[in-house]
Amino acid sequence: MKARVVGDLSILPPAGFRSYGLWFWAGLGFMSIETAGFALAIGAYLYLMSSAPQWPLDSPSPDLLWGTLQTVLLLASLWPALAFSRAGRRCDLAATRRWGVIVAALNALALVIRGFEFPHLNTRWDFDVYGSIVWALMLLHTAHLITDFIDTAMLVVFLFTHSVDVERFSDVDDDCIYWAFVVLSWLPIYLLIYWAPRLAS
Amino acid sequence: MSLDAGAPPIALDPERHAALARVWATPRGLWGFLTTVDAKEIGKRYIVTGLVFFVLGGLLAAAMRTQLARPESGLIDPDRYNQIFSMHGTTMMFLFAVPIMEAMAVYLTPLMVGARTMAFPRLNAFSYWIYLAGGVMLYAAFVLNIAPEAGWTAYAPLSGPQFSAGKRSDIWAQLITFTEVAGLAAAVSIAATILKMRAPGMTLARVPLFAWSMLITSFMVIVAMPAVMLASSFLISDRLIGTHFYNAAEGGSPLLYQHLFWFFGHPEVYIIFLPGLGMVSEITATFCRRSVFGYPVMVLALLTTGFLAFGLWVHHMFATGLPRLGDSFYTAASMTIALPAGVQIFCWIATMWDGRPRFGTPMLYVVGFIVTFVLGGLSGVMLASVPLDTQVHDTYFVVAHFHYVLIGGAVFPLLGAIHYWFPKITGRLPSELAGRWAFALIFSGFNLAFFPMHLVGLWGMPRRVYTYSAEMGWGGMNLLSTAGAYVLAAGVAVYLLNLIVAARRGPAAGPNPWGGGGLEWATSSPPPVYNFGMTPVVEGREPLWLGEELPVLDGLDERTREVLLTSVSQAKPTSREGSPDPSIWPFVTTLATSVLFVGSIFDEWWVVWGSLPVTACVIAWFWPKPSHSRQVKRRDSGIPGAIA
Amino acid sequence: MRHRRRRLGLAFGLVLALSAGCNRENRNLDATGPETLPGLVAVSTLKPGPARGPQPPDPRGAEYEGNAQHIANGQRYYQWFNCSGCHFNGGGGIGPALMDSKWRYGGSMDQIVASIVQGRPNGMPAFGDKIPEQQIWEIAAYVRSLSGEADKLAAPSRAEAMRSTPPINNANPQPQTGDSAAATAGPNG
Amino acid sequence: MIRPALRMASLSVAALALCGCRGVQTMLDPAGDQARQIDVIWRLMLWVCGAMYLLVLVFLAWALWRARRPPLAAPATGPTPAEPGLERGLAGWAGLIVAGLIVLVTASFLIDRSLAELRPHPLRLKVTAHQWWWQVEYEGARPDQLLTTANQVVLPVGRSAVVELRADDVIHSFWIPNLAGKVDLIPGRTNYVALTPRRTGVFRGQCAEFCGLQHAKMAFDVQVVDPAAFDAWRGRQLAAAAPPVEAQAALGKQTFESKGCVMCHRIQGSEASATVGPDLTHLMSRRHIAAGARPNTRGDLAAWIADPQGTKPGTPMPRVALSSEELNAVVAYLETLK
Repeated sequence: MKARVVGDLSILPPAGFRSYGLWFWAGLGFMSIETAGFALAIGAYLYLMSSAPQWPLDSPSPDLLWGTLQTVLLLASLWPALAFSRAGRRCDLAATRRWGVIVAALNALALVIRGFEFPHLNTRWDFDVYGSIVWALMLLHTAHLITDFIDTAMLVVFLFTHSVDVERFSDVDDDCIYWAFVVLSWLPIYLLIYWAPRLAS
Repeated sequence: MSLDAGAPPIALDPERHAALARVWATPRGLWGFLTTVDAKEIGKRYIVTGLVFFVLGGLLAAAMRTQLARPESGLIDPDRYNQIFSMHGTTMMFLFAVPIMEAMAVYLTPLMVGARTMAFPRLNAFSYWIYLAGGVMLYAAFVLNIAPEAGWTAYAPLSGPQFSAGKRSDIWAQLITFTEVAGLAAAVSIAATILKMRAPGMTLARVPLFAWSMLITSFMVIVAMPAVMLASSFLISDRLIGTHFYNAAEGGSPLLYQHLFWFFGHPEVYIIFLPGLGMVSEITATFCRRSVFGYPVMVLALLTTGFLAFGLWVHHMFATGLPRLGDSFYTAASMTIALPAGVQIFCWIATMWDGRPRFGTPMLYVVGFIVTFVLGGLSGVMLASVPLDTQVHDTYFVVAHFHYVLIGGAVFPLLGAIHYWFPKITGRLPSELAGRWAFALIFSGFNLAFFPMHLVGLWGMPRRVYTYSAEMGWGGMNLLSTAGAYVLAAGVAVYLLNLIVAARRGPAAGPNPWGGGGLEWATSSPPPVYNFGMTPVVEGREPLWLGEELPVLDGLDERTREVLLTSVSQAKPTSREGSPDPSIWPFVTTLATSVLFVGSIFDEWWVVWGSLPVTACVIAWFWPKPSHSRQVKRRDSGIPGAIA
Repeated sequence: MRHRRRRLGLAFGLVLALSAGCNRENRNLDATGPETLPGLVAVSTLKPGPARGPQPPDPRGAEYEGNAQHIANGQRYYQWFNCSGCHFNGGGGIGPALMDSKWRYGGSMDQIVASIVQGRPNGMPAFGDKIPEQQIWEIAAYVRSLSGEADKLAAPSRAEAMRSTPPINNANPQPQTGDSAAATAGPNG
Repeated sequence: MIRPALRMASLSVAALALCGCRGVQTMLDPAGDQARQIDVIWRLMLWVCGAMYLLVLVFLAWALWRARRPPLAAPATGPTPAEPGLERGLAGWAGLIVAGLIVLVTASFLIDRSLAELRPHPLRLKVTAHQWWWQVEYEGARPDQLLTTANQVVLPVGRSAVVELRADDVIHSFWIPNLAGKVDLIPGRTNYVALTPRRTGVFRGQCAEFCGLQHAKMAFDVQVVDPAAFDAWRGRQLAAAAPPVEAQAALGKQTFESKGCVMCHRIQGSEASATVGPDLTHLMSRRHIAAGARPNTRGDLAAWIADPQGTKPGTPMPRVALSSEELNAVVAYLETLK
């Protein structure tokens, strides 16, 4: 059996944006893993809530202030993230750098607010199962806030210190998709942790 | 189709081969060993490590059988026996079955889909290292008498803070974290390779069945493994910082553990056995000289099995007193899964019926698989019925069932597949005589060991007992099982010896010793470090059986590591991407992560302080290297997906 | 010079951890030895005349205190034999608190065993002939872990029961006043 | 290569032949309504699955037998002439599987529903599982008629009994194969199992969910007696233990009440009233001691008290320090607890 050359691949462009590059698929893979993790943790919360005589078991509901502030901030940060992504896909370096700093700052602010949320949960992880599952969900989401902050900060530092070409612009786009995922995954958790105790009682 | 031992169809001429081999080469020596990103190198190591753990798990099983050979035998005390059977289950399920199937995929998928390497080579390397770290931790704990003791399922509250003293169940929970991270990493890499890096022309209808089964297995891993990570993380936080997930007195529920565990547990056994189906399809097609009958039905059956697997985990919990109507739903779902399996069995036998089967050793394992797996599948249908399950649940009937479907359904195809692809991996043919002897011993030993367990289970012998009294009448069958276990062990020994001897002194195997049709047989044996110099174009399901000439595409860069990306469904070439060079960061990240995981067993603050070195390693790993498009300096116009 | 001493300390610490690890985990299922009630155990450091050297501690003290299975058994016997009747869940009530570092009759293992065997004034009954000696040593091991002074790795975090104390495997021994201490642990711990 | 297939067939036929064997702890010898109904679904499953298995083996054997035809020149990739026939075969096989599954699912559901039927005013028992023994309580007409025993269940034949299952520590599983399927005992949850014995005799139940070091030796005796004998037994069990007359037994009672035994066990009619360990008021009416680990004879009783770890390593029962005559005295006293 012999090989017969029938074409030339060198005319193909280097990796592109979104599904044309491999990094997007890595992001997609990890987001589906984290979606499964979030869904199961939320399932566990609902399972425990349904089998409990009252919910929360014997601690006050979490204070609404910081949680709602966090939700508003995260939703508001979607627009700068979109602008950051579009600048990246336009390969416009100046705009990408500007929006990058804004998104990183918002991410940092979200982490600060999260720091205030924990004391206002009004329960401890070792109080009862309500405290345990609330802290589990909050820590799960906080881990994602932290990883995305590191990812965005690293990218922004790179944008300012190195010459940027298409691969790095597609990294910007992937990071924005991951940030949107972190924001959207917060919504069900916010409703569960802050509103389920109020609606259930 | 002559069994040409001569030049492979896709061989590059010598100087292009030398240039490309230098670009894709792995550094020599220890540094090369620690930094390699070559999927074949990592795949070989993964398979060998998996087989080592298979032998260790087998020795543990032999110890259990020796203890159970006679009633009231004082050979092993209950504490040691609980550790041994927990280690046997944990090793076989988490350190052998899932990893070795992914290991076969890591080695074979790029070759079968016509790619130069895996999608995320460093992630592959990390997957192997973190898996190895987990295995080393578990067996170090076994030596230090801190091995898990609550079974491979480790139900709470027995594995909880009050009833499992010391650090034993923590070691089990942390091992889950190790192996699941390894499994998830490999699954993402395998799925991306199959979806984005197929040879041009390999549409979804021409993807080899082994690649299909690995794609579906990867999706199942991605959805199922987070469940056991949650279950074990909740367990370890109960044990270390006093949370109450499974503490009934504080609102928690032991059933929450079982739901989370078995939501992973049942897909896990399909994650183990779906790759086995893929291997059977490949071997059957080659040895019957006929492409598998009913390809679309086979793919549909794989998809149905993968999807249904998530809907029937409660059949492990029929005895926990859940409402009976709910249980009946799971009876129906559990029985429905017999349909895709039955259809696949028909297709394989039809392929044999219509083709001309030649009984090389791999084909013997396929026949052994069909005979064994169907019996195990049918005893599974019996277990699906709620009333019958309340009698046979947690007895030796269940032990017999899952050994029939796991050893029959996954280990037989695996042994056949290793024998089948051994010439491609090492370039040498294993001896047929030793192969047949090994099969005979394994098949008869297996049936002698596990068929009597059906009877002992029906006679009321519960699972996980370290001994039983003489007047129960179980002594005879247990002795028979122990004899069978030794014969099975002998068979495995002959099998492994055959491979070890053949690896050094086996006759040279040409590129295609069995006359297979897949792309992996188009390269030399063992394949060059870059797999395919020129990318093959696929026009049918078995490209090498289509005619005398294999169309190829040239033009991928030879000065840098470059791979071709193709569209998901039609595999049309879309773009070229750089493949990472060998990197030490996967290994170093594994060290940092292992320190974090093991340290957090002894002090929970390790999670906080241990994450700093891990973050540093990850940043260093993902810190962008000089980008591929600048290295290649091709015109950047027409970047797919850009807005400008 | 200082480096070598620190490296020696580290090596010694590692060896200690490993050996403690081995003792922490074994289940000693073999038959227990003959009973030897504790000899004369000094319960207080006040004594007339020239100060005599402290007696050597009973070797079983270290063995029971560091062993996870003994502490777990002690936790069960603490509930079974109704120690919680007076000492509540460690915070104290009728009987003194066990979770703090104040010990009226000595807080080392053999002093606690002596208190259980001989009984103490103000209501502590003598369990010498009622509870077999191995179980007394196990209850003493659990009481030591309650006080937070013992090896934290061997102690369980909680019991499969209502929450009664903060997790005892990271309890800190500063004095706490009665069971209210546990209640007022409050959200910020 | 027919050899493995033939051996498999012979082994499975042997299994069918062995179905009818007797035993005290086997589901193949049903002695209660529940076990009999489950036996029906077991036999139906055996025959349907056995038939399907034989079909697969026959088709496989036929395909292997056809392997003797001359080899092909080139491997067949396109559709071969036999494809339409095979497609019809596939459709038929899939239809057969679906039909078989429908039969099995329906039969399983019907039998499951009949098992869940509630019989009128059943006998009520409460079983609490501990780490490695069973506490059994019979509710009486009046609250003071609560009967407590251990590792022993006595049932009147013909009358259905509902057992309330609770666990005190970890998950266990209450299973009497001859009478009914197993139900787990889970801490924090109450489960129920219905038993309707139809044949008098002695059976054995065993814990079927791994529960720690002595999971293997956590069994209990089941005696099915006719209703009159059951009421007599109940009357005897409700009576307190008569104080012993014989000197050695009296010394035994005095030793029992002064040593460690009193911290865990209860003997109604004596000073010992702790409910942490099994109730020993009518110890001699039981066939086994230590949850089925030893038969209830004088020698076994002495060996068990002298060294509990020797019989059940890891059991919470301590080795109480007794001199030899104290041991003999205690055993003599326990022998009076009929």
